[in-house]
Amino acid sequence: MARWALAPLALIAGLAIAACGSSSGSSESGGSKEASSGTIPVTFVADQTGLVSYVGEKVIAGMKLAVEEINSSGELGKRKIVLSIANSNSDTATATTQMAAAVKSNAVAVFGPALSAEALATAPLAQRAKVVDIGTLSEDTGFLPIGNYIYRLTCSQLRYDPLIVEHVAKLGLKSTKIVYASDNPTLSEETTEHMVPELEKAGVKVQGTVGVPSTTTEFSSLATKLESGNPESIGLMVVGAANPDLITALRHSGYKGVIWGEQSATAGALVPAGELANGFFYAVDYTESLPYESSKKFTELFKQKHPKEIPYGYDANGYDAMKAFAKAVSLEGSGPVTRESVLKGMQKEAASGGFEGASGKTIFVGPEHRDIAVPGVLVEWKDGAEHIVKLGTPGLEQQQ
Amino acid sequence: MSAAPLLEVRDASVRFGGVHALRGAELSVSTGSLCGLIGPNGSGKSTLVNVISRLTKLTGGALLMDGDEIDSLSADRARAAGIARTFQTVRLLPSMDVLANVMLGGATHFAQRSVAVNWLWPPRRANANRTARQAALVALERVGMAAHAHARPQALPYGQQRRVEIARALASRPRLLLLDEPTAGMSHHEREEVGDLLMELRREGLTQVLVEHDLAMIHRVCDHAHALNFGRVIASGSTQEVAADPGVREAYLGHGSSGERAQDSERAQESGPPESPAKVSQ
Amino acid sequence: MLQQLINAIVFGSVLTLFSLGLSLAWGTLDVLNLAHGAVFVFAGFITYELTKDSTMSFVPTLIVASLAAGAVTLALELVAFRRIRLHFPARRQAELSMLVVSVGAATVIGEVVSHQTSEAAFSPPASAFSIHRYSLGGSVGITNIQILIVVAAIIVAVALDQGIRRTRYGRAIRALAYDPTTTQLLGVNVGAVAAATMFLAGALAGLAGVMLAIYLGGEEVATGQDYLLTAFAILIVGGVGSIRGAIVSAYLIALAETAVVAYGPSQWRDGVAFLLILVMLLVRPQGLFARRRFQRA
Amino acid sequence: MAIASISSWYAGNETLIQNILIYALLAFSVQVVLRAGVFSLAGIGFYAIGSYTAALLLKKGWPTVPSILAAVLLCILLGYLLALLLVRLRDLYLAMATVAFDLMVGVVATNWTGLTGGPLGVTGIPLVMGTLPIFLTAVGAMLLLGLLQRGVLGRSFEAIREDEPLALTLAIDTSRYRHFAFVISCVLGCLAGAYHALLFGTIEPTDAGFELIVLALSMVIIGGFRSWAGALLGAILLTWLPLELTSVGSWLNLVYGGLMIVLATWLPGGLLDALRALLRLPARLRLLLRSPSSLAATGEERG
Repeated sequence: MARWALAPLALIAGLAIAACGSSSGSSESGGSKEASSGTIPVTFVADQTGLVSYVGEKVIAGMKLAVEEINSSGELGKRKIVLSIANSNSDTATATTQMAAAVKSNAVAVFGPALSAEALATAPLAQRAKVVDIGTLSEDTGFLPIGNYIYRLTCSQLRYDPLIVEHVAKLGLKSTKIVYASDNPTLSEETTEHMVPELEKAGVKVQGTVGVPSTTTEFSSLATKLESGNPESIGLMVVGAANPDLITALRHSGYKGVIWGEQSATAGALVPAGELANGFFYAVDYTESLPYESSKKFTELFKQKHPKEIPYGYDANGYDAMKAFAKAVSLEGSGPVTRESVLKGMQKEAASGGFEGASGKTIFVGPEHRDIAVPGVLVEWKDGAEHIVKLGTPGLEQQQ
Repeated sequence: MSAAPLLEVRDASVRFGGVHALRGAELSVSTGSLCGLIGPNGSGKSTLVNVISRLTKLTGGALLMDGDEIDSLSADRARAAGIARTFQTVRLLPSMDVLANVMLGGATHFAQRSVAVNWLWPPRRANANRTARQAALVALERVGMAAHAHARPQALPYGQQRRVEIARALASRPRLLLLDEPTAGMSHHEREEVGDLLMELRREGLTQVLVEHDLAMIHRVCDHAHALNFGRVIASGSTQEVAADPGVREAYLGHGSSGERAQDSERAQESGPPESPAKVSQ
Repeated sequence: MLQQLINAIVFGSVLTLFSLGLSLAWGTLDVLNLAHGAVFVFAGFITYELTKDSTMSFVPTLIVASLAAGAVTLALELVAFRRIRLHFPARRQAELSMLVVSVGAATVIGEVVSHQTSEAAFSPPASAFSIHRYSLGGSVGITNIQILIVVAAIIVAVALDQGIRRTRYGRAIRALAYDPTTTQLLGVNVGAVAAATMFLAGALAGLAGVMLAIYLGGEEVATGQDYLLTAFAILIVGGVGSIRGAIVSAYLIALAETAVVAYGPSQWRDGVAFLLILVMLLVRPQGLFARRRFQRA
Repeated sequence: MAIASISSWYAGNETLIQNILIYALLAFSVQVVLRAGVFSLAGIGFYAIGSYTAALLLKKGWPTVPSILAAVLLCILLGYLLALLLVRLRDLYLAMATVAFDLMVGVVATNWTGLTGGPLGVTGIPLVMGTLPIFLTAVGAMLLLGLLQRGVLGRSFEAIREDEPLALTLAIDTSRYRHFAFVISCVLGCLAGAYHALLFGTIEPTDAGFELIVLALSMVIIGGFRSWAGALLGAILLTWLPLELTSVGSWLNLVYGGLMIVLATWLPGGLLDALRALLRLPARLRLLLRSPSSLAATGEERG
């Protein structure tokens, strides 16, 4: 046998041995995993870099804030949460690798990444290892059915559609056109499946929907197209810089009507559009001036920690995910925390009516009460800040 | 000069864009002869070699081997049909040793067959490697380089690299060997040696076309010669006749030291067609 | 209809400004600079940094940001491309290496910018350049920044075209594109011409970046990549290295994309560029405007 | 004892290994063409085609093996046709055309909603893939690619890359060889995509976008494009590094970018070349000590 062929063959032999040996041992021993006394290890597989790093970094910040608060307040007795961040690089393969490493570690719970492809690919790993996975921002409908260990806390636009539709109708707008990111799974589905029928039901004529790839940056021709037929309002279901760019293009081409959008316009995304974005409204799960006690506390903590920054929904999302976890731990008493006890705690928490978080009173909804819902709030952008228009109610879409 | 010509070039012309590299060149090489090709830089010698080895297509005229039209042949087919060549510059692959370089020349039959079968059918691979190796060793022996079979080509002196090139051309036992200035840049002694080698090959019956600058060399080794200028054959016959031709003398004296420039443009042409489209086209 | 035509012309001017530098680098130096888009965004970022807290006026900002973009590209040339050109004799290997370097550079520049801007879209404040709209009758109109972009594109295109035809530097560039070895032998300082070319290419990307930062409303790192992919189509359609070809095809592609967005299935907009690249390479690989015949090896 | 510890290591790193193997297949698909001097990145487009074909067939109720085989056959056919169209293009032009092809596949996948599920992609694909088939495929690919770069055949590809006119005059039908490498590349890309889809149960049109092209190219360049071993090295490094580089956090891609600049400029053979040089160092030193002059004249035959 030639020397060069040895390398692959050695690989075969090595892995064969490993695989044979592991066929019995690979069944995850997750339930028995227990942290050394006093620490509660958890891992967040976060989009620290890559496509949605702007989301990941904020969620991490919020989560760290919660950990500091919980650990210093003695909420969990002498036990301290130890948070590890694993970078998913906004990519499915890295996310699964990181999630596999996380469920192998002694983490008693994991927090999942934001992109739906990542969330869908990582959740089965957590489910198989029997460790609670709290997804952050994962909106895909296929996510929760993956198993009983899968929870999520997300500012689903679906939940806020009624808030927007109601406000459009209340402003007396008779017609609208919607532009959506045609390659974004969530937004394209939401636009065609939910927004259009709901607007029509509320008596707002939808003059048309226009899909554009989210790679588009120059919108003058699209603006001209949207303006034709003079719709009284234009809805933007797009992500990132497309929000300020579209607003700028529409205003510069002389559009005078109302422009509304969705939550990806939060987190300062509208700042580049300057004054042109005034009057733009959308719904989010948190804004700086929420009146709830628990929200004020979060805002204050955030301001202390990051005096120069404004807290946004993504920060609140991370904070709330950690708060949900901490409440589950505290409900299970002061004993050692295991993966099983976290699940039981989560179930108790769901039954006991949720918790108070950065976004206000939060409840567990959905068929098995694993969908963590916040009240939400409709905000209007004016002079560089979000202003509350209307407060939502948690689980609004369940009532419809 | 009585044998039927192995190779015939009739009224060959080649144009690159607006440049005429060959205009109506005529050439005839009889079996077993060693034919010299002389001419100043840029006269079309290399183009003619490229045409015969099928790297360059004729824009007009005909190319015949054994009386058969071969202008439609691709370069790889031409090699398989027995036309081997060397280049003006050394073109040995630096990533392989000398033997491996020459083995590439000895596997022309293998190289023409289905890649997938060559890849996946072990007997054919083994057979090809064995025969190529044998052919390569024989060819290296032939040019006196057998001792350096495992050297890296770039570690060898220039003269020896040229010998390896000749070995690579010989490894497939060609019927016609085209040598494009094989002694350029060699010392006097090395040139003598290469000249001896070519004459020996000729005695063994190998037909050769030798492109050469040095009239003395042509005189020493060739049976007959053709002189080119401006893409035309301006004289042909015995080496003495060609050397004495007034046109040839004029061409040589007139262009003998015409400088680096023309030579380089020829070198650029010789490296085959450019691999990318025209660039700045203003 | 008229409005969409104006939109197409403005968009074509944006594309012209963006793709001329890319064409120059590929055409003369065989550098397919994938960092061009990142450099473009970098210039927008510099504009943002210069204007966000100060009252620096438009023209100095434009100059500083363009020079900074040129400097970044020049640095890339001096650190990597020059070395590769000198040390990798095989053209194929050199092209691949330069491509990979430019991918790496695009990542590095993009990461630095996104860190400095917290990964958010950024834009110079409205005070940096106040935008007005002029009505051309009915609902048709054009803004001053749009006019500026079109004028800038025309000036740059004509200057570059004439510069390459008539100046000493232009002759050196053409010679270099045709045959680097001979050019060197003719006494042209190839290193200097290459450095100047890369600097110019970068500065052109920078100029486009500044204008766009003001025009678009918000730039982010991904913006550069999107323009880059469209610019590839422009180079292929126009014929690589052909300045006039690049200009004409920039407007053609702008027209095609505008037509698709305005009257067709807009979600297929990206497909226009990719399809054009494929079709052109198959049908007329030398591009619409290249004079010399494309040789197949 | 040793076996037990290997096993537990394996159990904990199975996902990492799966990802490495899938990325290795993708990296091979780029390496096999680059080595032949064919600058094609079409493998990434076929990654998408392979993943969609296998996943959709499986969801239709086809068994696993026929689904994957059908995907491979489709890719051979499409790859062959694409090769017919594109193989006459060279270098950067070919790179450009294949990148355009890859992105076009993405655009079609996003917009042909009836077939591909549009931007939502395909979810709920039966999770039928285990590590073993992927592993065997990867090892098989390594063996076959090893054969492809050995002997006269392997050197013929090298000759085509280094000096195409020369290869022609050595009777090598270069267009046939290039064509062949192109199709092999398509099949490898297809397999990587199909396995990825069946392993993780989800595909989105954005999975095989510009980022994946850059990633695959990075793997091959960082590892070394002259051998499959380089591609494997690159795949291992770039899959495993994010686990180790938690300390650099959000600067991860900056590290990648810097690494690419440095390697492409100073080490064109990639890390594999550096590794080989390092392994040869003791032997060379010994040789140098014994007879300093002999060093220049000898050279080892390269694999």
